[in-house]
Amino acid sequence: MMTLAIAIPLIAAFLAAIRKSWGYILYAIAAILNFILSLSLIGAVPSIHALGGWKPPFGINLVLDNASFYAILFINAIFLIVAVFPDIIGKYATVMLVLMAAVNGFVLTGDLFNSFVFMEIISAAAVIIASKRENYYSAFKYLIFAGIAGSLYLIAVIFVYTQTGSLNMAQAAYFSFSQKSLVAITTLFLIGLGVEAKLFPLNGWVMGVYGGNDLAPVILSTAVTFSAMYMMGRLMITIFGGGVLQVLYVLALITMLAGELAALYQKNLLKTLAYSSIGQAGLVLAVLSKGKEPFTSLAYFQLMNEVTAKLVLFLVAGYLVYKYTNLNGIFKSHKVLGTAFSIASFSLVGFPLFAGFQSKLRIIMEAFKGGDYLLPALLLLATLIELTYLIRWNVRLWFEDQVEEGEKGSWRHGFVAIALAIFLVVIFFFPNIYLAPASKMADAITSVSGYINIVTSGLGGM
Amino acid sequence: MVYWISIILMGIGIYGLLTQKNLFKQLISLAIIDTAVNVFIIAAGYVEGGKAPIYTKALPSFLKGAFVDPLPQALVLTAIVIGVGVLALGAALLVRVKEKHKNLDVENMKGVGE
Amino acid sequence: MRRLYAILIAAGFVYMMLSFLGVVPGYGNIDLCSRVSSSFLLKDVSEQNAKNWLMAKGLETKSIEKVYGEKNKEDGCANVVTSIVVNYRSFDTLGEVTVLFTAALGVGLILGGTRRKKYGLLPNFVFRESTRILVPLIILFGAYIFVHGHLTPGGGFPGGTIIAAAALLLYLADEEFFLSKVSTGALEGSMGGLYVIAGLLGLAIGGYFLYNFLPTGRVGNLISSGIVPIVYTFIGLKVGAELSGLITDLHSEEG
Amino acid sequence: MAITLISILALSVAVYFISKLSWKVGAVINALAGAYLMIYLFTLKVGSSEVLGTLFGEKLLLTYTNASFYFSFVSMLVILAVMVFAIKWLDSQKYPSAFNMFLLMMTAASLGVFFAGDLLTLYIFWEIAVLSSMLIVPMGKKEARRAAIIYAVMSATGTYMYLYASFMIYSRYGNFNLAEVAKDLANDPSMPFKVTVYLLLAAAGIAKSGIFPLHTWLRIAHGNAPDAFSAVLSGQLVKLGSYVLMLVTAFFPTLKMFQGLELYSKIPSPNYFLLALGATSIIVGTLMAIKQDDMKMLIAFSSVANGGYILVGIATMDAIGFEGGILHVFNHALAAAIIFMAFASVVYRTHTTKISEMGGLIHKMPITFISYLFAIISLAGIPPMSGFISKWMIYQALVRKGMFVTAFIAFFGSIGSFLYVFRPLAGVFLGQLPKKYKDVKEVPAIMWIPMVTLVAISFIMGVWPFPILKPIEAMRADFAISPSVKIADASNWLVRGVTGSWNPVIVFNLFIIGFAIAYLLYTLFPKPKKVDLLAPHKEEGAPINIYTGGEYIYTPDLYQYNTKMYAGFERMYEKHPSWEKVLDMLCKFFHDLGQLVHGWFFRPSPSAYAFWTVMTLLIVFWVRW
Repeated sequence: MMTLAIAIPLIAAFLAAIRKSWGYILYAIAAILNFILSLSLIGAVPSIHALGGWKPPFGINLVLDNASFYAILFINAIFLIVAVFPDIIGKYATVMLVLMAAVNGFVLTGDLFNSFVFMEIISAAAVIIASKRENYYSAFKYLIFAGIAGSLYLIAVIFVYTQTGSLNMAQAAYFSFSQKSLVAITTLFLIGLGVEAKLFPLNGWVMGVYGGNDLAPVILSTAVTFSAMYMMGRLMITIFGGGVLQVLYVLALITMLAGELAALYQKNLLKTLAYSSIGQAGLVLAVLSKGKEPFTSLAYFQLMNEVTAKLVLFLVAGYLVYKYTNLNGIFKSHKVLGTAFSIASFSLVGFPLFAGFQSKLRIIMEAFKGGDYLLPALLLLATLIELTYLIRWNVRLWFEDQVEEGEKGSWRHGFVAIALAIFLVVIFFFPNIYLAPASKMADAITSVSGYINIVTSGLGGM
Repeated sequence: MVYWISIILMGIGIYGLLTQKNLFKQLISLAIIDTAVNVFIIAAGYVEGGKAPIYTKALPSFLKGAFVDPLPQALVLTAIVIGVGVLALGAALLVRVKEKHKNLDVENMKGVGE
Repeated sequence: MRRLYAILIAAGFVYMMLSFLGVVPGYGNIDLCSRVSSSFLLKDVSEQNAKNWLMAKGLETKSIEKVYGEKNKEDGCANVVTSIVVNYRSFDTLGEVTVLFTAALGVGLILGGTRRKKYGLLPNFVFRESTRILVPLIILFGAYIFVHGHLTPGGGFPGGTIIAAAALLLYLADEEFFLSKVSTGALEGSMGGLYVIAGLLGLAIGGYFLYNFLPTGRVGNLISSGIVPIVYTFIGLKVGAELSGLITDLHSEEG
Repeated sequence: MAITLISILALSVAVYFISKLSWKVGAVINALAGAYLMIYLFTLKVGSSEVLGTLFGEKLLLTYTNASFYFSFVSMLVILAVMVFAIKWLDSQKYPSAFNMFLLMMTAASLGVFFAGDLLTLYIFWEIAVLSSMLIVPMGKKEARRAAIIYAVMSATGTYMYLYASFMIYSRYGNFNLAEVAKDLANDPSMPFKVTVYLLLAAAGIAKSGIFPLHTWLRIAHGNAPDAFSAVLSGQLVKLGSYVLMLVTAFFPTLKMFQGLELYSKIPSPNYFLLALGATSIIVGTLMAIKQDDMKMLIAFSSVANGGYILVGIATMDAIGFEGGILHVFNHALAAAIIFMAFASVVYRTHTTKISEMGGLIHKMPITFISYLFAIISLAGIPPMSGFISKWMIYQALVRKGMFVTAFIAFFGSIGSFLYVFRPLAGVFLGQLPKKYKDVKEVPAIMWIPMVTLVAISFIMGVWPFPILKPIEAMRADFAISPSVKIADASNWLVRGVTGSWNPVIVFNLFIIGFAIAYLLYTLFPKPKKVDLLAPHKEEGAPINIYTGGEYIYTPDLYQYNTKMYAGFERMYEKHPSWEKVLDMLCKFFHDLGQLVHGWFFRPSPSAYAFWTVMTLLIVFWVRW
């Protein structure tokens, strides 16, 4: 069943290539089907699907455990939400379908080379999406970055193959690498994944790509980031535990501060938010790099909160930036969008009553429990900077004297943005909506033997 | 030896990326790195004295050392196609970059502020 | 100065990779029995105890068996690379096809021309006329390559590329020639769709996506190895259409 | 308590939609809710506690103490007055619905801060209060947009330090509960930990109540916020900071915690540090207030100075000093609220806040004038208003402790306050009435009634301060600060100090007698004649044959006596070092850092990307191989 999550969007993409005008409708159908499918997969957890009937480690297998299940559920939900906006998707529906298939495949796959292939599809699709609105140079820079990263990722995969004799993740997880080969492999993987995961200093592309059009940030900063973070946890914790986690920690902390500082400097709304998402990615990676249980679940919790908030922010920002040239006081004409934007940004900062509070404070608390005094201090400093620029934008968009005449807003944007914003408030009161999946994900990510067991016991299953 | 060649090729590609100011040359450097990785993969599957892994009348059965590792070759096939895709995409982007920014030289491009 | 630094950095990279090489077995000096490919070569994947493999217990050593000319040897491909590409790791190939598809799509979206770009260079008579003779031959050769993918070196990708070369030749030989994007798009879309449908048929019949549900025949025969030649035909046509479309996009302009 | 707070928070959102229909109804609902909360405070039993909910496995506790009652009462007094005031005043505002919503939200949140029984609850309500008040500020003048950002950042600086300290405490004691933490801190052997936690916690209070290093937001935020909201900011919100400062210095047994760190007069050095900050604030606030031409900024700086008084009083940890500091909370809250409301009334009619542009409004707005007059008497600490008593108590403590420098600063601040409160009095209400304001009327009753009520309360508490001293005494007993000493002696009409006692009733009688005599003399002597500023000219701005020093006068406005009123005094510290500039430099530093990061890592060409990728790879390799 789980292959359908990849097959449905893929076949839809091929069909869309036959008739361009079917694109959006096919995308909408595929998004709905995929979401329903991923919901229905809950009965199949945990299981594997050996493609072509060739058992792992010989063939490629898809692994559906708690981690990948919740990841694809979340990702497909985002694709479904984006399906509400035909005007954003436009002629990029086919690419979006490919991206959907690739992200699902990237999350589900239990094979290293296969994950490389899907990563390349993701970056190719992302480059195309990034080139929307004539943003060619940024897209090209992203392509170069993704190309280097892909090469390094591939070398790492080959290193694993020469060591273990197969490309299977479970076998790599079982295999006891020598310290040196572990370092070599994880270093290469770190750089390879670091580009998608926006690790410092591999995140130079983010500003240009997220800041260049309205589609790229909406989907790349949410679904693709989520899959990259999932893979980061999967590879760095489950498969190659240890390795270069400390290095990741340090780099992630720098990422956090660098992203927020650059956002403070930035004068363009979309680019500010792009930098902000770098900062947030740094936070998630820093927590993830602890590699232990409460941290891992909090990292994913924070990631979910951040992604939800960012989706709202980028939707609103992308909508407004390309509608008006001067944004001063524009929320006076778009009150609903403005409210959603404010709620999402407050959630990002971590004000009480909003979802971000739950995750950020838990992270601080757990860090203190673990005796780490540095992470909370830097986190609070980053939050302070984040608060500065987000409040600055909020004040500017709400209270500055309006320069341009406001037009009638789009109800789709208003509805989706405000619904997600309310959802962020709901999460503050019922954090388990996100926290329970996140901790299940984290359990699956941190349990190496559990992962191997799923693959071995699932041999011959669907 | 082949390992060395591939790694030196990677170094050349990186040197190209670092020094070239022309975007197309950078894309070519990326392609060089891709190729180098492919060479590396093939090298990782080489067996001393092995033949191409195709059963023929002359080689009807699996003998130790008779064939090279077929898996890396399959992987390379995939990697090459991916490289082609990336290259085509990059070239297409560059056509548009040239139209929009008038030049492919990083230092002479117009309208690339911020 | 910049070049010196670049050399230093590149040298650092080379040094690092050389250090990493220490963990890789020496060139040409590998034991295939410790790798999964030995099973691909022996075509005994379904007989292997996968659990033992996963637990790194190694291969169950088997006596040397004749493969060529035998019946019902798993997938029945004489070309083991093809058997990996289209059978054992067919899913990768689906992804690979998708990459190419995405790239073609992207080039179409980015360049998106609707009219043939004219260079103002008239190709000479010999070239134009010989192209007419060559193109069918090239296409035939391409078809041969992907139909025989499971027996000889080659397969869908080289075959498709050769077909696209024919299209390129036509573009070079004729200023007016312009492939309709609708036709290439329809071809690649339908071929890709057929590939996925073949996979889904496998799911329906055998319970596994991309399952090889046809009889595999005798190793070395043209009609053998189940869906492999069929899939390779799909791939060949798809790649041919895609690359032709790509060439079309590169030779087109808006207007 | 929990249900009330949450339902008020929910009501605040409802108020927004009601206000959308009619903001007047919303404002009335606000005022009713405020009145309800005021009554509700008296129905609560001191010592009762309630669980609000659980967060991260910790109970969120609400505890009602004497301190909660006192601070909530003062807050509600101010807020209720402003809410009533706003019913009419809001028609001059652009965002009445949002104002109503955020004001009510802030009210509930501030009460939550005062009720909080643990550090986390306090933080949550604190953030809500900051957020909601921060969103009202930019509704004011143009400069207010920037003010809101500065306010948010400064406040967050303190708050995050507080949060860090809270979690330090939690990771050490496994507890957020204030009472438990106080006990644990008293027995903790690690001095560096205690000092760190103490200072970090105090940072929130310092930022909020505008104590020296983090005081700059007060000027810009109070000065530019919507006029009536400045009353809440200065009268109530700043007191949240005082509450936290009181918690960390008095509720946490600092004397016991910092045993062995006594610096001077038995005051431990961390407390002394805060005291020094408070003293600095008095100087800075006073001197800067004297300079201001904008009346709201002037009072904003006076809030800095008065925050300093409160901190100095509390940080002495002396019975009378503590009570003085806490009583000053009440006095300053009322005085500041009245003053800002009076200003709001003036602005409501004249649409300007520049002192030099006004004058003579006493004839047009007598009730506002009277309110302002009484408020500044209280603020400057002149008997018989209540402001005198608290300042007197603080002086008593300082003198008894022998802290002459601080005492001198306090006296200096007091004298300075005469100067600065007189400036708006003279400039706005006295003197010549500019022609453009000749049609100005007194504000409507709904606006002056709250002012006058507050004046009456302040006045009565000045004459008979014992009702308000009672909860303060109870607080002092709770915190066990020299419990044997009794200060408020209602049966003898005495407030007992160290060097003597204060009998407010007698003083009041003496004042009444003096005032009666003065009034008698005033009526007996011939009335002064009203003349124009530049006597013979006929029309404003068109002087005929007026010259002085051999030159004709073309700009009579500059000869208005309230233009550069204290120029002579100001000249003495003209070239003072500016803390705001230091903070600006800090901002610039971060900004430049951002630019650096942007320019180095995010902007460049693909070559640079390759460079960073390889460099990272090499660094990781170098570190780990």
